Amino acid sequence: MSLLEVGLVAQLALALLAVTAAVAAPTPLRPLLAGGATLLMGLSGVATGALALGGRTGIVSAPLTVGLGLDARMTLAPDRLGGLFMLLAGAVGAVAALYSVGYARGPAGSRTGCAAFAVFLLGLQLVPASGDVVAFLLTWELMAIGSTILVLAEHGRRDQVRSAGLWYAAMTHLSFLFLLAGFAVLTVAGHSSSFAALAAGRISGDQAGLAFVLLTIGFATKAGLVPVHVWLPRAHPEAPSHVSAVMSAAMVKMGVYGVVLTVTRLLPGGPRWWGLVVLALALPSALYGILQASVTSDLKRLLAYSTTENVGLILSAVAISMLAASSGDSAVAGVAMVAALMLTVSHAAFKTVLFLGAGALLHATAERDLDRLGGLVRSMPRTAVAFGVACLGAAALPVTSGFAAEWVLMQARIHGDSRDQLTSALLPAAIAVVALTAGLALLTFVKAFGIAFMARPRSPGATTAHEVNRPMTAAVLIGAAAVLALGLAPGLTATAAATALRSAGVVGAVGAATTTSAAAAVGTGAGWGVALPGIGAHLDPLALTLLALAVTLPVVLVTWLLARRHPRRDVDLVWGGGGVRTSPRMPYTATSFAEPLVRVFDDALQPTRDLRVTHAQESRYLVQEVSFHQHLDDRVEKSLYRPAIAMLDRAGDLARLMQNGSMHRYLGFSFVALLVVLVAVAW
Amino acid sequence: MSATVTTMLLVAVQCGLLLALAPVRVGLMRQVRARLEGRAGAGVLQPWRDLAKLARKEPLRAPGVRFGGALPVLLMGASLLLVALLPLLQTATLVAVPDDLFVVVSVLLLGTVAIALLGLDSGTAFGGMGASRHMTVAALVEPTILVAVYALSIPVGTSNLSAIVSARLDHPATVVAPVSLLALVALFIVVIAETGRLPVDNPSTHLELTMIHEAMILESSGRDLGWVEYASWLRLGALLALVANLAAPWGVVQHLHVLAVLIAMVALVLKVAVLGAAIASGEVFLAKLRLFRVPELLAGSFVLAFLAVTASYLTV
Amino acid sequence: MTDAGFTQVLGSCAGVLILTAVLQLWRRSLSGSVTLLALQGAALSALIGTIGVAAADPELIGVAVLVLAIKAVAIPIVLGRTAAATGARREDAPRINPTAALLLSAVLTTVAYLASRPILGAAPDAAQRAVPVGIAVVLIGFLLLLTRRQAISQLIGFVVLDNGIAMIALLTAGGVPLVVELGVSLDVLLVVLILRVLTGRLKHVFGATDLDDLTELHD
Amino acid sequence: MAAVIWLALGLPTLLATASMLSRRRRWTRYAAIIASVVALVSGIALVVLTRSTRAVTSTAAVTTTAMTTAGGILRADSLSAYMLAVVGLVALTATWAGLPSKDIGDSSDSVDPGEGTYSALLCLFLGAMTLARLADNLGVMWVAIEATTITTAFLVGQHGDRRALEAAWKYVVLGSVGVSIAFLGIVLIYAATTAGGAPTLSWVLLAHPAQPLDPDLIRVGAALAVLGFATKAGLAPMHSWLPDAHSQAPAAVSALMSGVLLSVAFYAILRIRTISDALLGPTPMRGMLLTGGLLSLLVAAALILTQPDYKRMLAYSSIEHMGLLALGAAIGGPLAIGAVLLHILGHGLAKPSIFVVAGRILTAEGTSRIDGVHGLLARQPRLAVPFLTAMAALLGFPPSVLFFTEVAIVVAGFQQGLGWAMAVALTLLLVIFAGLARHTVNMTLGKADSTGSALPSVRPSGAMIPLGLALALVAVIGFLAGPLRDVIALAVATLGGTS
Repeated sequence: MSLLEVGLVAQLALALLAVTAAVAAPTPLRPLLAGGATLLMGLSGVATGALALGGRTGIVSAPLTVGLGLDARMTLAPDRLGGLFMLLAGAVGAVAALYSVGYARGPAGSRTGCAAFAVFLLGLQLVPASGDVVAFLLTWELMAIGSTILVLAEHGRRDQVRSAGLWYAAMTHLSFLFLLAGFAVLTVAGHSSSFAALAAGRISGDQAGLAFVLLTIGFATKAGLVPVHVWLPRAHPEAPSHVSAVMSAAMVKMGVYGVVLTVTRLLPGGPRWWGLVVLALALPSALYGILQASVTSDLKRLLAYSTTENVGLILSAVAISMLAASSGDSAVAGVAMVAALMLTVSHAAFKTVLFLGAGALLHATAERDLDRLGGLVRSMPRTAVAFGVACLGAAALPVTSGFAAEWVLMQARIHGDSRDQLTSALLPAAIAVVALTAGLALLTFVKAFGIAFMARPRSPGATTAHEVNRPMTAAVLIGAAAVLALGLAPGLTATAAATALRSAGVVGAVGAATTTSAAAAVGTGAGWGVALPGIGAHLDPLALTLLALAVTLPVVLVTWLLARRHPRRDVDLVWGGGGVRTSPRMPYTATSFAEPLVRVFDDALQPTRDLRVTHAQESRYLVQEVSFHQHLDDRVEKSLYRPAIAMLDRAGDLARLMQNGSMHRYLGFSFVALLVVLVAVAW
Repeated sequence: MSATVTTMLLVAVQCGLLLALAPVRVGLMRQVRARLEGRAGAGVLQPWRDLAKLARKEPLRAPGVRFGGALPVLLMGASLLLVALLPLLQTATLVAVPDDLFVVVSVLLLGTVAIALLGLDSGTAFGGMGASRHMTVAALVEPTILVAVYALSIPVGTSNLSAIVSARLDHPATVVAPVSLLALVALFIVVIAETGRLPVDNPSTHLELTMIHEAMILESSGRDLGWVEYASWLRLGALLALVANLAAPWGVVQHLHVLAVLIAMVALVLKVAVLGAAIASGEVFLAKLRLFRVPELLAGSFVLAFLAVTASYLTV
Repeated sequence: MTDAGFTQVLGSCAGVLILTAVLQLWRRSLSGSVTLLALQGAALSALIGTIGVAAADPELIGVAVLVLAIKAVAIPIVLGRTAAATGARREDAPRINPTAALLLSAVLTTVAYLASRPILGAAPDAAQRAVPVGIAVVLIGFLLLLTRRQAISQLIGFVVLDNGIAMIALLTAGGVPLVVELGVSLDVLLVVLILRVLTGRLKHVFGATDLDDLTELHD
Repeated sequence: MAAVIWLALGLPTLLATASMLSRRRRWTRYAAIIASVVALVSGIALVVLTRSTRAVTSTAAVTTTAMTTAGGILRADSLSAYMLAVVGLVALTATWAGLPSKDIGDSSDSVDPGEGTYSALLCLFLGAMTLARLADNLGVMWVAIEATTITTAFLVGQHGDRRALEAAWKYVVLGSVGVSIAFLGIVLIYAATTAGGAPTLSWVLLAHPAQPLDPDLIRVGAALAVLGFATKAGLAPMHSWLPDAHSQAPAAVSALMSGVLLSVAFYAILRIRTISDALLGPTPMRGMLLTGGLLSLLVAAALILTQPDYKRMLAYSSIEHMGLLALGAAIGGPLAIGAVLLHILGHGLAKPSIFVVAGRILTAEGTSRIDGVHGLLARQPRLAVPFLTAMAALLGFPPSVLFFTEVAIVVAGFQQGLGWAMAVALTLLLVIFAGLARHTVNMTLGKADSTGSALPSVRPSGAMIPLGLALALVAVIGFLAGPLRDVIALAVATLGGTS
């Protein structure tokens, strides 16, 4: 038994332990015991993932009663790429488990909640370890059921939870069915259900195209791309925060993993339209996601939409890579794929912190509406610091992981091939979209941090907030440290990504050539930076930081000198905008913050506005009260899903009329069937 | 003297030059405006005097404000970093920190974020309003910046600004190519928008409903206000210098020589002065746009940049 | 029995079977229907008997007696009593009026001929040539089930259908093995008995045996 | 082996007679459970015996009045033994879990099992199903299946009210008419053998390639037989009796009907399919079964979506699963058939559990309307948890065995070039999933206080152990490769799926 196999089995065993602890432990100890076991499972996932990423191999297989192959087994056999994602899932899971020790009270800390969390994480960590179709689908569905239970965990508290859970369950099942069909096509075309055999089989032609489309839709649904993203803005807000963190930071990434797995390993070297398909999904998602995020005031909904945006960015990098590969530009292909993986890791890091931070806010204030938060930097300094760092990451500002990742992505784009007509027409548009996305992301996260933590408390909950307990602050601070560390030393991520792609055989025209090119295209530059020798660019955030410190130092010195002579004076009112400064109604809210943007994108967002004017009784010319409501629906949901659901329901009602209870009608069904069979057979 | 040390020295010189001249440039612009409007004006050194005054005053802090002191320093640091990164005097850059376009834009945005947070931190309605508008403009500006510089970088094949400037020096014809002109115009509009000049924002107004920049710093006082103002001037100066260098790259040091550096400094001062004066005289004839028509302006500049990219494909 | 005579008897029995089935569609009186059913049972029994005699198969003759006992005697008696017990006398308003039903039976007979093409094969013998009649009886029985509102009428339709099947079995294969035949007859009898009991309960619970009352269970 | 077969058939009959005659009610409560155990034990014994001899044609018991020419009327091979074991297992779950505890009085959905006829009918029902599994003769199989209608008629109408009576009437008439059509088919199959001079209804002989058969007659006969049995199997468009009967029968009876009665009829379809395929190739049966399967899924999807009644919802879910089985049978091949056989077991275990729970919910809540039940998880966790678990298993979430079988059926479908049918089926499955999930969530989740029920909350009772065991089995049999895999492989081989 190799070390890797031990690691895989250890994850299973620890998951079992966690479930046992969740079910059997007494209530006060449950979060500690179950969370502890889950934490260990996450760590074992990290270790196993690291081993796999390092190139260790191992196979764990289980016999099945009915399987797809001749020997009916399901196998876990992670490769390097899988190792990276397992590491990611394990790390996010471990941080979330740590957080859950402090957070999981109430429904999320119930027996079911704790057990489902362990199952969810187990599925999550094993999806990238799967070595064949059945194992993949099985772990995928474990992930689905675990997360569905968790999304529904707080069903007793809010009514929206049920509809969120339903949307989630249905969309998850949609994803599963597409994957099932896609893998079925693949299995049939490749005469095997094992990934290794499929990769060796070099499937091509129509079947490959069909499989690619089916799988891409399936994975896109999980990844939350427009227009199959609708579950995301519903499920993320309603799930307990540590669950939303894992869902957003790790589970959604399994969709990314699936796409990368498909285009690099199972179906490498696809035609150019594949890249265009992915691009066509990715760019609108990025833009739509961030646009919705920038105008919403529900913090967790904002974060959910931001996930759609980030996955859009990640997949646009994958698409660039595919396009470059199909036109033979292996250096750009490699860099773009590395950028995709770096973005993935970076998003995982900062989104974990953001969701956990949002959970902390929820915990402390019982509010997740930004309009009712505010001033929390004073009462929750540690959470504020961590959240702020993560916001910087989300806005891709230096020196965070997000910045380095987007830099690599931009480099890939700038050097994207302009030899063919279509790509050269698309690339500037792609760059513009990404740039607008980045700009809106900046606005969004300035809003998220500024409105939530600065100014004055806008609700009683925010006024009486207090810092959350230790496991929770520890979890967010660890996450924030990771965001910074990966930002200062992006070479780590870049090297890991390049290594992961080595086994995958990277996108591309012909396996071996591009494999080396991805490795050659990426290297650690001086220090911990990232260098792209393939396209001649390098970045060293550490040096940048030093330079920044060097130029800021004199400023600080001068400030210090001035401060010694003229200390700051506390006053009740500085300028105050008319003296009503102390009212919590005065600071700008998230809604008002986003108002200019809503106006700019009025056509795209189509908000529903409701203006009510109450006149004074004495005269219609005197206004007593004016109330203004603005509501922003998800337009895709409104114009695509709602009519479809309504149509289905109508069809269901019609069908029920058919089954009207009349004996004669039922006999008629049989009679017609008999006649049809008789005639058909005689024919 | 090794190349690195020389480069660092030059960077220091560049920073010092802009630090010294940024307030003068503001003074110059105000003076030009005043004269054109038939006023005497306060003289070109007035901004320096203002700064000195603000440094001596004690800053005030209202309850609830947490970052009133830190954010201005951060803003100042970001602006200085921006200056240090841009290829204003020379095309050789620090090896470890290339003046990559994306890095430059990020640093610029870091400053933008710092000032927006300052506005939000104050907790007043005006602060939030200013921050909101400021961020909206910034978000809409970003595509134009990136696409414009992308257009400029296509012929060169790199996103390093110094490489772009250097290439334009080597091939002066590219400066007047349609790509370049379109991109420069787009970039210029963007700089105007980002730094809060007319017609996007009026730097000299305190009319509540229209202001952007001033709304955010209403609550700042003393040295805090001083830093914020200084940083803003610095940013505008740096960006104007960048545009000037892209439009007219002559004078920038390619081969290190003391005389060349001196020439470069003089050239830079001249370019910025001319550009600043031009803007100031232009502003006399402009009124501020309605806030919600600003996106139209930005969309226009974006289209220009986009056309520049397309043009670059045509010419290649 | 001569070959021609055999064919003659076979033909007339088949004729009686189809005729009684069609008449069922026409008749409204329940007691009349029951009588027709008994007649049909007798014809079926005669048919079996004829073939049994022709083939000199004692087993078939035994089956003929069994069928006579069950279908011509037992079931009609049971049905007659049920009809009397439930007080239903007439099938007043069938779902399709008799004229349409009669015309429909003509269509069904055509379908039966069409459908029996593969069954007949290339060279059908005298017995096989009557198979379409059997299928027609099955279809008409089904039509009865479909159009009649009275519980008893449905029972009658069911038995007619069953008679048709028995006829086909006889004509195509010379009947099924005895053990199966016994089981089948027993089953049919039991189904009729159960339906009779249920009819009684319907009368008790609903106050009538009109099947249109049975529409409470629906979606 | 013959002794086992006779025991399996004889004991239920004996138990039925005894409980009919017995005055002691304490004893008769358990008669059906004993009969189930008998079926299970004899099934397993036969599985072991057929497996150890590895003979597809095993010794057959000949009845005293046997008039068949070859073989016997009763016969046990791997398939029938496996199916018998399934019957036993499912029946045990249903009868054990359906056993109401003594403290519960007369309520809307409990039956006093002490009533002799109830037990007797259940035993006879089990006996009939056993006979259907063990009969080698298609005619006898038909008789046995018709006998299931007869024995269950009164069980469906047990409550004796209007609705129950209506359900029973519909069940008997529609079922009998349908099965009559099947008999017509069997008759024609029998006629097909007369050409060869050796008329037989033995399934083994019919499926034997050397048997001289008239292909035209087999085509018509098989089509009619499948159509007829499809009625009992609940395949659309012959399904109409099913929702009524399942929603009105006592929980244990619906459980049995859904869990095994449907699969008994389906077993007949499988056997007839083998006969047809051996002679005519897969095309004719595939067309019929595909149509039936897809129609069933369509009907299930359409009617589950806005279904107001949860017992009917479960009935339509049974139709869905039968549709899946039909699809699997249409696809054919070892993978699909193996999956079908395993699916029968998995569905057979999960569905009775959920029917029993639904019965308890009806008792506790006093309504079978979905909008009449709220917040069950908060108010009645002992009902909601097994309900949710069984529903998750039925929806095919792993580790439920249904997950594996559905994957296998879909992949096999694509293998056989039926991708379009699979695409349709998957779409319908999504709708069904959404519908079932919607109703389940609305029933079980939500706040506790929003109850609309006027009735005082009744503390649910009844055995939890059988439910737990059944659901645990559903969860593990997907992985229990060792013995079960061989058994299923042998059974598939019996159905001619070796190629």
